[in-house]
Amino acid sequence: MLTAHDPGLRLVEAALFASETPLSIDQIRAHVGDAVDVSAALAALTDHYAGRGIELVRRGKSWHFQTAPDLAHLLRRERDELRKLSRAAVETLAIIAYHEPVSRSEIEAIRGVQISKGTLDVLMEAGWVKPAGRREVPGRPLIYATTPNFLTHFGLVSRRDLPGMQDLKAAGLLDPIDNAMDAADFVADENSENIDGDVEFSDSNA
Amino acid sequence: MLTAHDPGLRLVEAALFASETPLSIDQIRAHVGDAVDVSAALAALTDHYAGRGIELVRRGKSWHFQTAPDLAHLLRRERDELRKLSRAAVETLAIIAYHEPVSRSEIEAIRGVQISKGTLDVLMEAGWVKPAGRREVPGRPLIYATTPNFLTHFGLVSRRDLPGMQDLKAAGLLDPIDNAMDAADFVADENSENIDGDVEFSDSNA
Amino acid sequence: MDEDIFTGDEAVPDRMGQQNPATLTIDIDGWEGPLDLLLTLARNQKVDLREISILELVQQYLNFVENARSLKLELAADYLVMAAWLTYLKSLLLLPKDPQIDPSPEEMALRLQYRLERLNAMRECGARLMARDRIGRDIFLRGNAEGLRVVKAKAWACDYFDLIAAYGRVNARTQPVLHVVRARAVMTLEAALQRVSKMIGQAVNWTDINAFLPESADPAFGRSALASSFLAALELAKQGRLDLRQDGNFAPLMLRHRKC
Repeated sequence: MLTAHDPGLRLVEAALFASETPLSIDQIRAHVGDAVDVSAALAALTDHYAGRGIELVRRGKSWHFQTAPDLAHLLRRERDELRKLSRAAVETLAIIAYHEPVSRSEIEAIRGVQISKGTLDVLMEAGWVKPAGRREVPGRPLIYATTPNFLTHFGLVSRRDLPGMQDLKAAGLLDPIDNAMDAADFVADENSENIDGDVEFSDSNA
Repeated sequence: MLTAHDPGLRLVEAALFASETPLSIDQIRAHVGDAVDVSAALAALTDHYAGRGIELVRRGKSWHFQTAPDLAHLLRRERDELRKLSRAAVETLAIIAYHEPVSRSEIEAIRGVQISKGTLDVLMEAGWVKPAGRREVPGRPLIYATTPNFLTHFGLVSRRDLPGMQDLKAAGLLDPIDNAMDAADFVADENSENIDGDVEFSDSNA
Repeated sequence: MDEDIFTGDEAVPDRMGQQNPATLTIDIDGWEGPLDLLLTLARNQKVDLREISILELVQQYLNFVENARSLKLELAADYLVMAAWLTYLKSLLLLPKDPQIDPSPEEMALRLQYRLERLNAMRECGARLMARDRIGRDIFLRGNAEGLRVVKAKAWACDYFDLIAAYGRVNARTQPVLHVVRARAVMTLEAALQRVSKMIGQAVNWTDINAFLPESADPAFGRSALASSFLAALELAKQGRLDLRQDGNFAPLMLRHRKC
């Protein structure tokens, strides 16, 4: 058995470490010279690294170092990248949630606007929407539904918890058009008040 | 002292092995988790690998595995010989490394010649030199310093390890570069002497 | 790389005739400025830079410049500036000491020597740096590092309110809109006729039409009352029950009971 500080073993170790590809015994020998017992060095190194963070493995006729497979998943570092859903995506998600299962063309009919392919992809990537079969109509379009993950994310026990139309109305979420009218009234009032004022002014003069 | 099969040590070992770049302690921690005593693991690994074909080294704030330097003559790859730097580039690199941070005109003062545009570019492209802010003097010239990669490439733990650093310091050869003095030796000398003369002249008149 | 400028009779092996420094066999392109030339000349003195004879060095430099000129070589301006300065230094060193001159010629010589030393030091440092065991040439990093994966988990931000607000928005946008005209407080013409005809009896003198309007905080109702009352006044004037008068555009509209 070769010791860790054996010159031949050190060379084999370094050569394998530095190589960009797995090396066969012949290739190693070309690097380290004929004087080195490459097989013995490989055996010693395999033993030495067994159970460490790195291991020496043989693949076919070639040898290479690799990180211990049981650690790979631990070394992965997750970094969350929070991205805001586009307006189209949020609306599409809402339509699916309220109307599921719906086909793409149904979503478009409700939205009144076409949706791009990417919009549904984003929702599926987020894990909130999944295809739920096909509608048995001509063309057999895919239909979409929400996932359990959707309920979890939005803190819902079931889809029945979604606020109904009455709730939305009460929350003022259904009447942006009325709001617009109020705004128009307000402007008109301003004008009329000015006129009134003029009248009053001339009144006091009289 | 951690044993070779300590889970934390294995993780640090694997992370350093798997990484394509040197890693700082913080970066290692991001991969192996907060539960691991990274410093202790690094110390144990440095010890463990000492004298083997691979060694663990610190360069600046970062750590990496590399082949043992004494094997260089056996592993040296002639075909991969690094592109040869010009004399001007080598000198400029040395001046930046030993004096950093320095401005371009300070480099020129030491070399006694203007540096061509390409010289600094080559050093920056190699990743050894980077702009490091501006000197708060009239004109606010850019100043340059070496990078962590410089330390890695030349095998330095820190700039204190630069060859001959202490001797040069003791000999006063690393004193702050007095641009004025250097300039005075050349063209500006004529002018400054004139100014001195003028001052003295008006002085004697007074 | 170094291109010999002097070709022909004089076979020039290197940039500087090492055997005889006085023979100036120089390739100008090889010099990195006058300081570099001075340093090479100084090193030819084969002594420690701290021991060099500045006077001798100055003379060698001036010889070089002279020689270059006689060969009609174009010298860069900084070489000539250096030559002028060295001539000046030389004269100061040779002349009797003038205490007025500051810095003293000795100090100037010292500074020149310092600069040569410093450049020499940097040159040597550069060489030592390049000779170190370098990554990729002498020392190797792992050849096939697997790489540490940083998984970017894309988390999509959307909260519950965003969701239901979006549904409200979709509905508001796409459902058939039912337009409801809001009931507004108005004074009908009948009401105005009644009110004005009831009140006109008391209007013996000219009275502003505003006096006939009911008091109201609602300006919309006020406008309606004004319009209706005006129409009522016209109607009553037509019936001969009141007189209308306005002294000018936008002047107050005055009403008076017509005595029959």
